[in-house]
Order: sequence, then C-alpha cells, then structure tokens
Amino acid sequence: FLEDVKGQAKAELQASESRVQAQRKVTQALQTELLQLYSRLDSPPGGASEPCGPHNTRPAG
Amino acid sequence: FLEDVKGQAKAELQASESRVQAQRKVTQALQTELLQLYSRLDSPPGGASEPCGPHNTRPAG
Amino acid sequence: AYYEKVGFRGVEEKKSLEILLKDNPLDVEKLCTFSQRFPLPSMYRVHVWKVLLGILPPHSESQALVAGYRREQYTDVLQALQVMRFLHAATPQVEVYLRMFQLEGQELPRLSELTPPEEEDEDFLAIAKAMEEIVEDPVDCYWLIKCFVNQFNNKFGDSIPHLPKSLEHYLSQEDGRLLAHLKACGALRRLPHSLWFRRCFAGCFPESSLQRVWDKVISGSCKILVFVAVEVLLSYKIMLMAMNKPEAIVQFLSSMPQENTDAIVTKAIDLWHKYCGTPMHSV
Repeated sequence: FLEDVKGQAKAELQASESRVQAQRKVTQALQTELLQLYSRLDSPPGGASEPCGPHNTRPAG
Repeated sequence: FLEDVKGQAKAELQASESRVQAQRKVTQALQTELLQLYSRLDSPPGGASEPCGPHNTRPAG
Repeated sequence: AYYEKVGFRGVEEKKSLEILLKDNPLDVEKLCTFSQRFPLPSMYRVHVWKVLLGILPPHSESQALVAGYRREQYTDVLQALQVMRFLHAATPQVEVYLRMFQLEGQELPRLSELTPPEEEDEDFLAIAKAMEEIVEDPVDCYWLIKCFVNQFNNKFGDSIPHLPKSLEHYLSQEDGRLLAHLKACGALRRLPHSLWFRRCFAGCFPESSLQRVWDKVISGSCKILVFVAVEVLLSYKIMLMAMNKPEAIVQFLSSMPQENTDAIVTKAIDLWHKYCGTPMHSV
C-alpha cells in the first residue's frame, strides 16, 4: 500500500514536470519571437543609420 | 508514517507546481509585450511622430 | 560574568538548535518556538528562515530537489525579464527583485509604461535592500524577500493598521510622561509608523540588529515590532522630551543613530516576553 502511495506521488510529480516542460517550450517560442520583433524594430525602416541610439546595442538575455 | 510520506510528496508537488505558475505568469507578460510591439509595427513608420518609440523614454535603472 | 553567562547560553542554544535541525522531517513548529525564544545563530539563520518560510521542505530527502526547483523558477523569471528588456546591466539588484516579484504577482507594468520604482514600491525595496545585506546567494535572497513579504502581508496585513494603537497602549504602561509629551506636541500620530510596521525597521537598523527582529517576525510575531518601537522611544526619551516640534521628532526617528540598536532590540525582546509571555513549547 505504501508503495502504491509512493508510486502515485511519483506519477503526479512527473505530470507536473511535463507541464513545466510544455510551458517552457511556449515561453521559449514567445521569447524568440520577441527577440525577432525587437531586431526588426531596432533596425530603422529606411537606412543603415541608427537614429534611436544605444537601446538596441544591448543583447537581450 | 503514511501521512509523513504524503506530506513529503505534497511539498515536492507544490514546489514543482509553483514553477508552472511562474511560467504561466511569464507567458502572460510575454504576450502582453508582443501585442504592444505588434501594434507599434502595424502603425506606419512615417506616421504620428515618435520615430524612436516609447522604449527609449525609460531610464535604464 | 554577564557576558560569560550569555556566551554559555549561546552555546547551549546552538546545541539545542543543532539537535532540532537533525530531525527528519524537521519539526517546523519547534523551529518556530525556538526562533521566538532565542536568537538564531547566524550560521543557521538563512537555513532556518528558508524552512520557516516554506522555501525548503521539512524532509531532508526532498530538499535538494526542491532547491533545484526554486533555482529554475528564479532563472525562468529573470531570463524572461531580460528578454523583455525590463532589466539591463545597470539595473540595481533590488529593482531586479522588484520586477521579478511584480511579474510573479501579475503586477508588472507594461514596458512602455515602466517608470522608475515608485513610492508604493519603497517598502519592498527597503526590505529587499536589507535582505541583500543578510543573504549572499541571489536565488536564496529573492525567495526570502518574496516569501517574507508575502507571508507578512497575508498573515499580518489585518493587524498592521492596529499596531500604532498598540504602541500607544504599551508606551502608556512603560512611560506615561513620554506618551503625554508626544501627544501634547502632536507627534504621536506622525511617528514613522510605515518605516516601523510596514518595512519592519528595514533601513532603520543595521542588519546585525535587524535580523534578530526578523527572526521573530518570520517565526510568527508582528507584535515584536511594537515593542521595538516602544524601546526606540524609551531609549531616546531625553532627546525626545527636549523636542517640541513634531517635524523634528519625526526627522530624528526616521534617521536614528545606529549605535545602540543592538541594546534596543535586546530590551525590546525582553519587553515582548514580559507582556506576551515566553513561548513554552519545549525545545
């Protein structure tokens, strides 16, 4: 019976772990997208110059 | 003794679930920021006046 | 002889705490009682605080696993804030903790509306700053700040507004003349209640004294804050009696001298035990 309880606890913990992993994939995808958007926003629409200055020199992360 | 094992499992599960909750909050925050950025990208660049956008109004620290 | 006695007592206390810490699972209630009665030896303080605040579980076999979870959670939140450009290399560490706390509490402003920390954040920042002085590891530090603040608000949020009244009550027991003076010159209502009761004296006392007060707060008493405030007033009675302008009194109390805060805390703990009794749970 004790083994039963332990087994159940282990299964629950594993389920929780896989929720964490799933969520992490979501946040990673969102972060990638955010980084891409920032790089689009940081490069000025017209030319190569960087009118907006130092905010886009910073690596995110 | 059984209660003890259950208590231990519960503590582990709670700590694991706390990660899931934190990840969810991260997802929400990322989505909010992404939406903001998309709305900035959608508004035409030559437009309203703020070429450098709101991101550089913020002091770094 | 006094110091010998205290030193001896200290050794005995340390031993009995070590026995408690060998329990598996830890008896959190006994650890609470110990912290209520005795000062925690500094080498065990962070560990005991983490157990009392639920950051570490009582079972030793689970502690490494849970500590790993805590670290992961910290990293996840921190990293997201960096990617979102809420944090920069120059962001002060306490502000990092504030943004992490806000994100986890769903109170993070939008980046475009982000302003430097505001007055309502000052209590958090003061507590964070003090915790940073006490705890070296940033992961431990963040978790301790977060759980300290959350526990304090959840457990004592309803009591905090009553503490000024309680202060008045105990001051009347201890020194009616001083109380009458503070009342007469209009300073009583303007005492730095927020500094004392919302920040738990963070920024007011040096960390060495502060952590002895926080031992009591973390193990379950917010009333200790009242007795510390009483002892602050009693300690500076002569000076306070000579001041008649409430502004001067508030000013003085808000930036108190840092010299004898240890003695103030010791007396405050004695006074607290005198009025509220010593917790008798055997340890």
